[in-house]
Amino acid sequence: MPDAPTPTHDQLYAMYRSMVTMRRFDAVVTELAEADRIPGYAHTYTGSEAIAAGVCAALRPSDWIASTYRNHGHAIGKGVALRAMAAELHGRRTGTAKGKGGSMHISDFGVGMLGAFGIVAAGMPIALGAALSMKMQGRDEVAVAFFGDGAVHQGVFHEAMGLAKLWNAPVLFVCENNQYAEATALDYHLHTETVANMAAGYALPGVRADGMDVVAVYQATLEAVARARAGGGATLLEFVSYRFSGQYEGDKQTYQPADERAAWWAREPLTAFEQAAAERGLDAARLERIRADADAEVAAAFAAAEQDPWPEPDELYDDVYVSYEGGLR
Amino acid sequence: MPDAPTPTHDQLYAMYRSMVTMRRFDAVVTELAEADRIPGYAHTYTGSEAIAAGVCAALRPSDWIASTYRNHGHAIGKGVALRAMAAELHGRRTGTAKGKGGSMHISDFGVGMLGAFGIVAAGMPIALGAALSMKMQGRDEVAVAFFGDGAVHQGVFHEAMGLAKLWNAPVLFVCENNQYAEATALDYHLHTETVANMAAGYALPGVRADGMDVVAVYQATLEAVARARAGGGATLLEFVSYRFSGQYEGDKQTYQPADERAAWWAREPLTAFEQAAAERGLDAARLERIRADADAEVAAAFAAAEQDPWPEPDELYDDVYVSYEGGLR
Amino acid sequence: MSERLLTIRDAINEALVQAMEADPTVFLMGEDVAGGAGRDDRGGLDAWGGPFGVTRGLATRFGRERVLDTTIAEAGFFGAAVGAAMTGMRPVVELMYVDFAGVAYDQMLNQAAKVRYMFGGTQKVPMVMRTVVGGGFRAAAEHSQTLYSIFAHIPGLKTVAPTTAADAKGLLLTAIADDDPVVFFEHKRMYMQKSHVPEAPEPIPFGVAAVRREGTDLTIVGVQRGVQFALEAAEALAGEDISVEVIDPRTYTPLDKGTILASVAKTGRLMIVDESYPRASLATDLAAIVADEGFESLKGPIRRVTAPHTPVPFSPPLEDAYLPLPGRIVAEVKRLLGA
Amino acid sequence: MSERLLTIRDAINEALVQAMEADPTVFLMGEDVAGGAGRDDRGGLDAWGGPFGVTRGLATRFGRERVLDTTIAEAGFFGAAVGAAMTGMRPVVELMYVDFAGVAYDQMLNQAAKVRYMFGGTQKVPMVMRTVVGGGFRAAAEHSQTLYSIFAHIPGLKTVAPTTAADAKGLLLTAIADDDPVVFFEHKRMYMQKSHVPEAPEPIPFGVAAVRREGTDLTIVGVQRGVQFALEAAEALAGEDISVEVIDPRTYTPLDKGTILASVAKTGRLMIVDESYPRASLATDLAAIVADEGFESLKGPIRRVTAPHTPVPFSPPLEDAYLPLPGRIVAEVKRLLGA
Ligand SMILES: Cc1ncc(C[n+]2csc(CCOP(=O)(O)OP(=O)(O)O)c2C)c(N)n1
Ligand SMILES: Cc1ncc(C[n+]2csc(CCOP(=O)(O)OP(=O)(O)O)c2C)c(N)n1
Ligand SMILES: [Mg+2]
Ligand SMILES: [Mg+2]
Repeated sequence: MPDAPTPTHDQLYAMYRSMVTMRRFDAVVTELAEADRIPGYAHTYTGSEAIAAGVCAALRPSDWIASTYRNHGHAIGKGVALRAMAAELHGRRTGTAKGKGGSMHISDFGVGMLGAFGIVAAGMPIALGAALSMKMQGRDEVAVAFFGDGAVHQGVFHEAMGLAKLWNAPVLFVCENNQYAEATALDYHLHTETVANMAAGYALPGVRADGMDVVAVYQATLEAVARARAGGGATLLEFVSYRFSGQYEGDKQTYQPADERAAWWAREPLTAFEQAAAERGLDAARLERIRADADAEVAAAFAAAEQDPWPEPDELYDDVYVSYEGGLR
Repeated sequence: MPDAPTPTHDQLYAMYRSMVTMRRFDAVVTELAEADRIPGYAHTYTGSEAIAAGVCAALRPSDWIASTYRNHGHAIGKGVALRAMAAELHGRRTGTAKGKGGSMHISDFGVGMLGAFGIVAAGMPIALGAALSMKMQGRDEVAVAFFGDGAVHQGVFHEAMGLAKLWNAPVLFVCENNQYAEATALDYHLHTETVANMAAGYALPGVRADGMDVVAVYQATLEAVARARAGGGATLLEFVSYRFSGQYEGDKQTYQPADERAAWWAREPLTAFEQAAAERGLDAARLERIRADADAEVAAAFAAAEQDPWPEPDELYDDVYVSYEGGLR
Repeated sequence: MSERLLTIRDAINEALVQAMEADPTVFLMGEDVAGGAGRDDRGGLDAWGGPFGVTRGLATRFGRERVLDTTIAEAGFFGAAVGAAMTGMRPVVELMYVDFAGVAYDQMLNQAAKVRYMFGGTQKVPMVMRTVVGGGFRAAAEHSQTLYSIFAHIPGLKTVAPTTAADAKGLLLTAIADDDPVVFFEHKRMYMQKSHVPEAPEPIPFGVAAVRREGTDLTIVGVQRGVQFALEAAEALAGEDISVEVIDPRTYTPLDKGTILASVAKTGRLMIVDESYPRASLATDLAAIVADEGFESLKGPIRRVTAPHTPVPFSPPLEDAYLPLPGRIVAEVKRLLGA
Repeated sequence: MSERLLTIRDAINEALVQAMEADPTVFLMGEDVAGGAGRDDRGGLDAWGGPFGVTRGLATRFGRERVLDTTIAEAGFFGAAVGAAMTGMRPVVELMYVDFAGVAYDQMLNQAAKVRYMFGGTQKVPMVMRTVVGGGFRAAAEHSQTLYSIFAHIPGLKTVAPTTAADAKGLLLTAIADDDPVVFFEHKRMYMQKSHVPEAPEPIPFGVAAVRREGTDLTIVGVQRGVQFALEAAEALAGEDISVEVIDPRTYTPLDKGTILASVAKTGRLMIVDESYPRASLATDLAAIVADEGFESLKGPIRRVTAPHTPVPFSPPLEDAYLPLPGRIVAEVKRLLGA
C-alpha cells in the first residue's frame, strides 16, 4: 500500500492505546474467568488487537460495525465504554445490555457498535443491511462485519458477499484469519490459497494484509473505506494473525504446536508496534504511560463494575418487545 | 474436449431418444396443465434436454442423481419409468411416490434417482452425502446434483462445494444455466463471468460447456465422472441452455424479450442434434422412428396413468416413518 | 356509501402502497417482488410482482430503489433486513413460501427476534416478514406448509395471520408501523377472496380477536383458513340447531386471550381448527391456555381439528383428507356434543 | 454385582462406541467431534471430542474416516448426512448447540423429515442428529435454548430427550438403530450427572415413558431437565404431605400418552415443567392432549411451569428467575392445590 496515507503520531498513539487496552481488558477477563468471578462463556482476543484497532481507526464514530462472540477488541476499538463492558460481563444492570447479553453480546449503538452476534457469520448480512440502509438514506457511512477464518464456510458468508455485490453496498467484510476455527487449523479447512482469494467468486476486491501490523491494517482498511464511501462498493479484507487465546476461556489448546505458537508470538502486535516505535519516531516513555493508563483504566472499570447492582429478577421481562399488547405476563 | 471419447451411434440414438422423450413428456404436461387435467404445480424442461440426456448417458444405473422441482428431464434421463411418472403427476397410487409427491418430487431409487427436492439447492448436499457414502463404502459410484443458475446464490451451494473439496467426494455439481431464475435474468444476478468460475473459490475444477449440444455435455460429464471415480474428487459443471419453459406452467414470461427467445430457439437441442445428425452418420429415418416411438410411449403412459386408481384417503398416514411406536393416529 | 370490495391480494398491495407513500423508510425486498429484475427491457418494471402478483405495480410506482429484487439468498437478505431495520429503515421482506423458512431461520430466530433483548433494549428491529402459507394447491410437502408455530414459539417475534381483506390491509399497516419484527402470514388459498376494505389507511391493532360468528353451544377458534372452515361448519350446524361461536384471533403473538376465555365462559366448550401439524403447535397453545385459565368454564374436552402428524401429501384425495375441511369439523362437533 | 456409575456424557460416548463397533455403517460428523482436525500433530486424534468432550477418544478408536471433523457448514453437512443415510450409511451428526439449528433447519425440516413421505415410502433416512440444549450456563440468548418444539412440531422426525445416564445410552442405541431421522437432545447442565449404566448395549424402546416417582395428589410431567426440577420439588412437597407423581416421557415423538393419561386418571391433576419458551411448545402439547383425551379425569386446571415468553437472559439473577427451578414449582403446586 505505498500511496496509503501514513498515520500521524497522534493516530499511532491512539491505536496503541486501543491495542493495549484490548490486551489488558482480556487479560483481566481471563483472570476473572479462571477465578470463577465472572459468569458464562468468555472469548478473548489476544493476538488480534492490531486488527480491531487498525480497522476502527479508519472508521468514523457514525460508521457501523457488527461483531461476534469474540468481540471485546472490536467494542473497545469502536469506543464502547470499558465500564459498561465490564459491567455487562459481570451481569450488572449498568452493563451495555443491562446484564441481558453478557460477554458474547456487547453492543453500543451510540458509538456505531451494532452488536455482537453469537452465530458464526450471522453478523455479515446484518452489517450488509446497515450498509444498504446508509446508501438508501443517502448517507456516506460504511458498515464493517468482523468474522473469523472459520466463518468463510458458512452459507451466509456467500450470501452476504453476493448481495453486497448485487447492491454495490458500502460494506467491508473483515476476516480475522487467526489460523484456527476452534480446534481446526487453517490448513485443514481453507481450500483457497488465501481467504482474500474468495472475493473473486463475487467479483469483489479481496485484500490481504498483515494482521499483526496495525498500520498495515489501518491502511488497507482506509483504502476500502474510501472506495465504499465513494460508491465503489464492498471489499473483503483478510488480516492474518494468530489466536493465542483459547477458543474460549478454559480451552487447553492442545491442538496448537508449541513451536508454532512461539513463532507467531515473536510477531505479536504489541511487541511488533513497540519494536517499530523508535523508527516511527514515537516516544518510548509515552508508550509506557499509555500502557500504565490503560491498565489503570481497565482495572478501575472492572473494580467499579463488580460493585454495581444486579438486575432485579423482574427486569427479565423488559426489552423483549418495544410494545406488546396485553403485556408479557 | 479433444480427447474425450466420441459416443457411438447407439449411444447417440439413445441420447436422442432420451431427449425427445423429455420434450414430448413435458409437452403433454403443458397440455394437461392448461386443460386443468393434472393437479398442482408443474415445471417443464423445454430447452435443457441435452443436459439431462448427456449427463445421464455418462452415468451408470448405480450412480446417483439428485434433482429439483424441474426434474422430469433428469428422471427420464436416469431411466425412471414414464408410466410411474405420469401416474405420480396425476396423483395416483401407481405413481413413483404413490401420489404423495407429485410433479415436484419424482424419485426412483431403483434407477439411482435419489429424488427431487423443492427447495433451491437443497439437493446439492444430499448428492454430496450420497457421494461420501459411496466413498465410505468403498464403491466407485458417483453422485450428481442438478441445479439452476439461480441456485448458485444459495448458502448451501457454497457449503456443499466446500465440503466436497474437504472430503474429496466423488460428486458432480451440474448447473443448468438456462439464463433465468424465475423472472430474473442471468446478467442481473450472476457476479462472475461464468458459473464455472465459481469453482475456484473451492479449488475445484469448473468446466463450462454448451448445454444445447448433447455430445458436449456427455463428454464434459464423462471426464468429470472419470476423475471422480478415480478418486480425483468433485467438479462443478456448467451447461449453458435457455429456459423456453415458464418458471412454472402458467407463467407468461413477459420478462424474456422475443428476439432473445428466438435467437436461442435457433439453437435448441433437438434441432441442433438433428442438424448435426447427417454429419455424425446418423440415419434420419431412424431418428424419425425414435420420435414416433417416444411420442407413442409418452401418450401411452399418460393415457394409462389417467385410468389408474386414486389413493385411498387413509393412505395419507402411510410412509411418514418406517416405524412409529404407538401408531400415528 | 357503496361497498368497496377488494381481494386480500389487492388489499395487501394497497397497504404496501399507502405505507410506502407515508414513510420513505419503508421498502420491499424479495425474489422477483418486482420481477424481470425491475428492468424496463424485461417486461416492464413489474413482470411478476411476486409469484402471486401481490406486489405488482409497486416497482413502477416507487422505483426499484425501493422494490429490490434479490437473488435466491434468503439468509442473506433477511439478515440484511435486520441490519437495515436496526439503522433507520423499515424493510418489508418477502419469503416467497413459508416452506423456505429453513434456509433463513437463523436470522429470524436468533437475530431479528433477539437483537432487542440481548442488547438490553437499546435497539429495535422494525421489520415485516411477509410470507405465504397453506395447503389446498396440490403443491405437496415443500410448498404447502403453514409453520405458524415455529414463529409463534419464538419470543421477540410477533405473528399475524389475517383472514379478511380488511384485516389484511389494516393489520399489515400496523405491522409496518410496529417497532418490533412481525411475521405476516398470507394464505395462498385466500388471496382471491373479496370483502369490503376501507380506502383510507386504518391500522387494526394487534392483540384484538374478532368474533366472526356468535353462538352458544360451542366456541371454535380458527387459525387463518381454519376460521373459514369453522364458519362453513357453523353454518351447516346451525341447520341442525347447534349454535357455534367462531373466533378469529388475528394475531397470535400478542394473543387476545380475553376474548377466547370470555367465549368459552359462555359456551363451556372449545374446539380449535388449524391446518398445521398437530404437535407443539398453535392449536395446542390455544388449548393449553384455556385448559389452565379457562378450566372452570369447561364442560367437556378441548378438541383440536388439525392436519394429522404427516407431511402434506400431493394427491387431491389425500390432501382433502389431510385438511380440516368443514365436513370433518361438523362431525367432530357432533361427536363432542354427543349430538 | 456392583453398580457401574457413569456420567451422561460418558454413557453417550459408550453408546457411540458400541454402535460403531457393531455396525460399520455408523459414522460421526460434526465440528471438532475429533478436534485438531483429527491430526496427530495437532494434539493427537482427540484434541477436543466436541466442546463438551462427549466424543473424546472416538477418533483414536475408529479413525478419522469414521469421525469426520467438518467445517462450520451445518446446512452442508446435515444435508450430506441425509444423502449418506439414504444410501446405506447411518450418520450420527452433531449440531454443537441447538441454537445453531437455524442455519441447517431446512435440511432437517424439509429433507430429513420429508424424504420418506414425499417419495412415497420408497426411501428411508436413518440418521441421528445429536445436539446440546439448555440454560443454566449463563450463556445468554444464543447458546441456552432448548428448541425441542421446532423439531417435535415436524412430522417425520423423532425426538428424544434423556434424563439419566442409562437412558442416554439406551435411547441413543435405539436412535442409531432406528430407520427414521431422530433428533437427540443432550442437556448441557446434565452431562456430568451420574447414574448406573449397564455395560452391555441394551437399547431402550422409544415411546415408553418412565414414572420417576409415584404420587397421588398431582402429576408432573417434566421435559428433560424439567424432570429433575420436578423431582426436587416433589421431594420438598413430600415434607408438606403433598404427594407428587413425576413422569418423564423420554421421547416426545413418539409420545407415550398412555402413561401420562393413566397418571392423570389417578391424581386428577396435571402440571408440566419445561424450560422452553411457553408458546406453541412441548408443554402446550402435553397440556392439550390431556385437556382432550384426559378431560374427564381432571379436577383442576392444567398448569405449565416454563420459561417466560422472553429470550434467555445472561445475568445470573435473571437466568435463575427465568428457569422453572424447583422453588417455582413448589409454589405453583401449592397454589394449584389450594394448599
Ligand atoms: C453457525 C454456528 N456454528 C457453530 C458455532 C460454534 N462456534 C463458535 S466459534 C466457532 C469457531 C469460529 O472460528 P473462527 O470463525 O475462525 O473465529 P475465531 O473464534 O477464530 O475468532 C464455532 C464453530 C456457532 N457459534 N455458530
Ligand atoms: C430456498 C428457496 N427459495 C426460493 C424458492 C422459489 N423458487 C423456486 S424455483 C426458483 C428459481 C430457481 O432458478 P434456477 O435455479 O435458475 O432454476 P430453474 O428454475 O431455472 O431451473 C425460485 C426462486 C425455492 N424453491 N427455494
Ligand atoms: Mg479463527
Ligand atoms: Mg435457471
